[in-house]
Amino acid sequence: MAETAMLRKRMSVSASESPEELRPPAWSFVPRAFAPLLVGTVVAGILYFFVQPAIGGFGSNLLLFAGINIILAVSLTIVNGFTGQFSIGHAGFMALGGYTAAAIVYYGSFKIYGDASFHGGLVSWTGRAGGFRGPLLGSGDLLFVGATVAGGIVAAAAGWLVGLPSLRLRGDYLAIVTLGFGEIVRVVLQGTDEQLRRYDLELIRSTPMLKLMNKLGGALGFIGIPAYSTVFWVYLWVAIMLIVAVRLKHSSYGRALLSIREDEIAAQAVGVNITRYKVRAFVLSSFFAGVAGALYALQIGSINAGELGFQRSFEILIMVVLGGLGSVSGATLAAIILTALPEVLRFVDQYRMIVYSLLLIIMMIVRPQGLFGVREAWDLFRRRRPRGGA
Amino acid sequence: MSDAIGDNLLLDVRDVSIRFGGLCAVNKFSLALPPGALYGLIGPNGAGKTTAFNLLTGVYRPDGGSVYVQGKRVDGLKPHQIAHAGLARTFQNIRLFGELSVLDNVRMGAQMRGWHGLPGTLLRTGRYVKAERGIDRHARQLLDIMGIASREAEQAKNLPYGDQRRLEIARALATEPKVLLLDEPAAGMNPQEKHDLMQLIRLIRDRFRLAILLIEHDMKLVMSICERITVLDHGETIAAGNPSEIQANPKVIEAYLGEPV
Amino acid sequence: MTQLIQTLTDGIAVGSLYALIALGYTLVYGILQFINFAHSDVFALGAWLSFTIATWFGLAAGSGATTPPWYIGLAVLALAMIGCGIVGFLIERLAYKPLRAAPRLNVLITAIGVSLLLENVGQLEGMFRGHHFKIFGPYPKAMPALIPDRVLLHFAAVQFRLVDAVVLGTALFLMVAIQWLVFRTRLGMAMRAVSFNHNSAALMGINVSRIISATFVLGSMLAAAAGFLYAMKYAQLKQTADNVWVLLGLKAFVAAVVGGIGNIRGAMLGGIFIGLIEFFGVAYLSDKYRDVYVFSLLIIVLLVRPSGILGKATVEKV
Amino acid sequence: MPLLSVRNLDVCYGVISALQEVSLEINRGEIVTLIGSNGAGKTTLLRTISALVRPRRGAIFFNDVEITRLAPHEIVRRGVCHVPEGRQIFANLTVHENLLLGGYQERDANRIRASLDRCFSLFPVLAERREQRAGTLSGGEQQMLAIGRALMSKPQLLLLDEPSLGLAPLIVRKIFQIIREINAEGTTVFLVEQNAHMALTVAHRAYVLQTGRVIKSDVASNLLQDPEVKKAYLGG
Amino acid sequence: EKQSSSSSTQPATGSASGGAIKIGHYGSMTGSEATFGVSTDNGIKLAVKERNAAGGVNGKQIQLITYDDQGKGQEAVTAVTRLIQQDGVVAVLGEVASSRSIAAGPVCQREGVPMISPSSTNPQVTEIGDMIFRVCFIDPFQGYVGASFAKNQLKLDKAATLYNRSQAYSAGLNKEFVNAFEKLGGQVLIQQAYADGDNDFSAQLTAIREKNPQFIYIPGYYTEVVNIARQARKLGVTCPLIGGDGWVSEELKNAGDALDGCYFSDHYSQEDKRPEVQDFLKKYKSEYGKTPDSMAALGYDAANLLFDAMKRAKSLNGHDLADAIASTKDFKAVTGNITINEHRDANKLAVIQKIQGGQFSYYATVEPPK
Ligand SMILES: Nc1ncnc2c1ncn2[C@@H]1O[C@H](COP(=O)(O)OP(=O)(O)OP(=O)(O)O)[C@@H](O)[C@H]1O
Ligand SMILES: Nc1ncnc2c1ncn2[C@@H]1O[C@H](COP(=O)(O)OP(=O)(O)OP(=O)(O)O)[C@@H](O)[C@H]1O
Ligand SMILES: [Mg+2]
Ligand SMILES: [Mg+2]
Repeated sequence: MAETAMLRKRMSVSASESPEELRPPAWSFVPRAFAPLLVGTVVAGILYFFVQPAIGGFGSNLLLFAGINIILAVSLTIVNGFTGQFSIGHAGFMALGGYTAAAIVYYGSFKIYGDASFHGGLVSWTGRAGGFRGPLLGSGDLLFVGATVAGGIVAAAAGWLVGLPSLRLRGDYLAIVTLGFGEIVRVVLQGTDEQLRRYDLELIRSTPMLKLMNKLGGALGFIGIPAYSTVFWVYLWVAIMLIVAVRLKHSSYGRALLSIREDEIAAQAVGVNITRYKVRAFVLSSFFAGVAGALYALQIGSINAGELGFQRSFEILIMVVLGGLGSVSGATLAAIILTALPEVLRFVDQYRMIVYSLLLIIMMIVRPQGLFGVREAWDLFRRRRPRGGA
Repeated sequence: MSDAIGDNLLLDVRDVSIRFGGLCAVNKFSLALPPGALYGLIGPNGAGKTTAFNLLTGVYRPDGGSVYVQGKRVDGLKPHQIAHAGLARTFQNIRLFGELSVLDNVRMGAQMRGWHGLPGTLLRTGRYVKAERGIDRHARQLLDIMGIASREAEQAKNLPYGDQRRLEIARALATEPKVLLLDEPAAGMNPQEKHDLMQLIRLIRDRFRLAILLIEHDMKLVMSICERITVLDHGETIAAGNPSEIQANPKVIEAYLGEPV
Repeated sequence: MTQLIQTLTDGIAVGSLYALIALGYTLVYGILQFINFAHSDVFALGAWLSFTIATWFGLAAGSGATTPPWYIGLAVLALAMIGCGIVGFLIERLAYKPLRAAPRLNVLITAIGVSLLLENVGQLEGMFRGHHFKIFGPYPKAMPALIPDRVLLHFAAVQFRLVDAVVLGTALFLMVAIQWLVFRTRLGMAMRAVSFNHNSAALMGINVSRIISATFVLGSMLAAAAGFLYAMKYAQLKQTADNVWVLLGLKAFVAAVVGGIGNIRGAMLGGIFIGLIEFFGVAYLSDKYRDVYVFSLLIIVLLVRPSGILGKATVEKV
Repeated sequence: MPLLSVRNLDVCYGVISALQEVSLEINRGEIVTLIGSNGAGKTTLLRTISALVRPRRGAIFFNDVEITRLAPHEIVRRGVCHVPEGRQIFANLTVHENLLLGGYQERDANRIRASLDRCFSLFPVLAERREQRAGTLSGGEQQMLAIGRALMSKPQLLLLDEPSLGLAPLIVRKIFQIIREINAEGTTVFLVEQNAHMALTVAHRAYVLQTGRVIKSDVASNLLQDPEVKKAYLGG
Repeated sequence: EKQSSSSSTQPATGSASGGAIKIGHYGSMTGSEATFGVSTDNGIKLAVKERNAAGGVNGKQIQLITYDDQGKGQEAVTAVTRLIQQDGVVAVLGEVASSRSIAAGPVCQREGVPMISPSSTNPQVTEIGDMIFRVCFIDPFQGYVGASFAKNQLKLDKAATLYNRSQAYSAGLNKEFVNAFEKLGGQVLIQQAYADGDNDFSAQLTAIREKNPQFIYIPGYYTEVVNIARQARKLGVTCPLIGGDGWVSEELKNAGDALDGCYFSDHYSQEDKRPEVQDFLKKYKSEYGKTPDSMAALGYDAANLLFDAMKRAKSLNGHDLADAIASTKDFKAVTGNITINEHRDANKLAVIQKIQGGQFSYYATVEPPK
């Protein structure tokens, strides 16, 4: 039979290849692993040293918020876009990270320097008053970076907790649980004790750090935090976030997440431990949300849980959907657009929010798949995408 | 039969049962697949064939009985663990990753054997690159074999039905299983296509040295390709034997075939 | 003892308001599998429309004002329901219908957009081309009393009031009515068919668009009824973008989910349940964590029964 | 005068063209079958006729009235009934309710009862399972329900999309027998089938669709003998 | 007619502004706290209109630019940065809520542009730096006023409080009241809290009723007080309710007779015969058709105090202007005679208003603590 012969031929094409030829040379590891990060650092440096002075305070203010929103939107993309788990409590993670970092930096500064003013270095310098003095990579920077990571870790731990129910709950039910979680975080943070102030220096010094963690300012919010986040730090984190998200998406790991989104039963049938992946997606995503919260708190110098309720979560969700569910570049672009839009709309005055909401509805109707659909900006320029190792 | 018992069995099912409420969907189902077997599972609609597959692959947890894959007991394990043990399947109602590309669907299967963790993924270690290249190559080979390599960039949901079925098989094969369960792989194909597919299935079995268990309603096909056939009705195994025995079995004729084919 | 009974009556009274709002959520969700986040805003609109209409009738709030005859109240209610029904119809036609084939998340975002729109349009007040205009404005207003403020039952210091009885009664009545509508009428059958699959329903000769519109109009009218009763119970209406509406909507939604979203009796049960949890929590645990009780209850219920108390677990056949 | 006439139909999904220049006619009282391999566009054609898909070009006439632009429910009202691929019965409703939905546009209770009775006499199993939720029926029963439901509206034209898919041999024969009965009672049937042999046996006429184009049309018995058709669709 | 009371948000385009002096206002003009932002803006707009009609400041017209911050800290920061950097305002007015003043205040401090908050009462607001001022009471003072009035004048010893724990104003005032009342020898039997968006207070009121206090201190806004009062009365709580300046509003009439015999502390009395007060009331009423709430009055005062300082300042440069504001003494404002103290807070007297039949009227004056 002719077809059978052809089939046999097709079967035999696969000459066995030695696995060793697939392995790249060892020296290539370092550039492959870190080149994008280096590029990111350089870009962040350029933004900080050259672009920021050029665009002035207002522009760089927007630049900062855009960066923070990018981190939030892309991190939510990991859960909502890649894994298909419907989460609308992202602001809760942000709040946790923000308060944690704020408390560490604020109370830490008192413990270390005896006051809560700025002790930064070159890349934390916002040029706020006077000239820059102090060490090049000031000690305050280290505290700040540590606090940011700690904020991420606390949020990630919460993400783990929230990820657990996602094993049992589907779709809208999970959504409402994450929403409930976010609201609980908000209410609890709003119910914390009053912040200790500089008059209480001795008390701060003598109280262990963990005990200070319930003195987070209550209704007023946590205030008077030295503002370390600068364009440099924010965009360094943006770079890390983007690298993580893109590498994740174009890897087996990310495909496993995508397969959960597509069909959980089929995913299991090809060996994906959906439990583990869902929880990890939540943990990873909330880590970065926590980092974003930390950057936010340490940029404005205060953070208020009252503003980080589900409405804030919705804003982030809107960025994700507008960008195209699962599209990293789309979420990034949407974050930038939605940060700038309210400012662009200032000219319509009291109708601003009305125009904003109308635009939102219209955008959803004319482009339901989002800016880029599930694809990435760069896919639009390429016909075929030779991805992976090929 | 007794000659099939031993360590060399790829799949050994003993007396698995499940009830849904009052309904006993599968009762004391037993089956043994030696290497290279190509067996059939038939029965009227609602007999419990798909449910039997679900029991073997861990979608449902059996109420009783045991399942061994390559000598390893798998009943009670999670579906993904059973997949790792070497059992792969296709679904009666096609379950592809619809939004993903055809190639990605197969890669999803292939990644099971070339694993590496999150740090490796994020840092692109040598092991990761190697694994990823291996997955990619493996996936493309399978697409080639199944004859859908030309559609690798399309979204799976946009493939015609028949190609979707082929893609499901490719994805299952990519997990490098020892046992492959096919649930009505030829449904919705015309006789010619069915014929081609069956050739393909036979060749796959030879090439990958698999044991295959097949659910199918097309008797011509089942009888011509399967070496042994088990017949279910109302969850009970009413007959098992080679095609000619089955075709002659009055119980089977009454419950399923209607009249000799 | 007094406190116990007081807490119980208050919890039930507020819970039945939640239930009333939850009915609308559940109806729309049950038929369209879609969380209508704008529901709480239609509810707010219902309350404000009731106020506006009552003002047209020349009614005013405040000391000395007497309750008008009962049919005035009924007329206000009817007009508010009609108004909200029209708004619901327009929202569905203009904002949701174009998204029929789009992913559910898109519709959710659109709903958020609609919600923002209603909130911000409602609070508008200002100058336009030299003319002063106002939708509802940013200031709170007092709703004239249309239901006599009468105490029905006394128990020590605990009073059970007519308004609360009306809210509870309406919620129960509407629950039964909707249950009947959905399960006993042709329209209801069409609704259930649409809830399964739009195309299959269309192949039965069902005008899917009309059924969906009808569902929305009905949901909006339920919201209007709830808004009216809210206005009766709490007299002072805050501006449309105030957190009050959002929070009430959210809790009602939580109630619908706890009861099993899509399940009509579940909405009732969930509403009362949430109301009781809230009140007993505040009374016997701490006043600080009112919302925490509600959301914790939600999480616990869903962990134990992933589709709510009365919800049916949808098992996917593989 | 043909009951249904499809003229020069072009249908696309996005950029993918599914049907090109498809024309065909179905006369009153006929069983016409459409055969073709996977992805040929058979389902697409049926979906276009019942307006679930909009054609890019071309026109569809039913009883000499153009129905190309109507909404699906309006087409059903005119007497075209579609049993879709994959049955699509209302899983959470009972068998009885499914059937009632089939007769949704009929308001006269007596006529509904008459249709129900006819349906139950055609498919006695359904009468037994009257109050069972349709989702728990077996595959064959679901298929019978889908056909029964379509008959409730007393269609002039019944569109059947692969009614034998996934059914046991016994049931397949039964379904084809019922198709004949329905047709004998006066319903025109347009049957899409993969089981070409069976389909050509019951049908009067047939069309062959290949990658979106009609490549052959003839009396069914002729096609059954046609060497090309034999080779491509009947398994040699 | 010209851009006299311009609330325009157009960025400076040179031609439109001519030689006008630009001042900025940021507040929650939309969103859930719009009520307060709009009131404040109304007050400021009125002040600007009057000032411009009277020839402006030093011969120059005033142009007001109002930006909405939707009640969000992040937006507040952006709005203030924009006001200063893009629009080049010489001074900023805002915000009502302390948390947002605290978020955006550092921007003003850093850029050296004075900011006057009309109604942020938290002491920490002006601690941001020497550019930040306010014209309202601070919490400790008003808390003391409420406490001393209840204890010394009404001779009440047993208090309960009911406050909004998600609002800094309410929570802050509550804390200060409790401090002061206990210091004066009173006893606070129970403190109950609610949150933004709560509309049913019967659970808290039931708990309070159990304790049987002689009065309830309710440091909230009028938007909530009306409902609280009505519900309290329905529950049979008959004791007087006492509150702060957040109560001031004609919407109190919405409470019907539920608030009869209740008191609240205020900055001024509407019966005060001072021309500042009577003129303001009249103009406000004719402009907006209603009596001003305290947010409107404080916005009006903040703007006028700023104009006054502008006149006195060496230049409109930020530090000169800040010096001028800091040296304000006995400025005749609607809400009392304001002297800016060394903490950049306003020293002024408080009055107590009594409510009867939905109207409130002057009842007493309270001196600051010794
Ligand atoms: N999750 C479930 N819950 C309840 N009943 C179920 C479930 N899954 C299957 N069943 C029932 O078990 C019986 C066997 O179903 P199964 O799908 O295994 O049949 P099958 O032999 O594959 O039939 P077909 O040839 O039609 O696919 C049926 O009566 C079915 O309704
Ligand atoms: N929703 C869709 N989006 C994109 N392409 C589609 C869609 N549905 C069908 N197609 C494509 O249109 C073509 C015709 O499909 P159709 O389902 O009509 O084929 P068919 O003849 O019914 O095949 P089968 O025998 O498998 O049912 C196929 O190439 C298919 O991939
Ligand atoms: Mg099956
Ligand atoms: Mg088809």
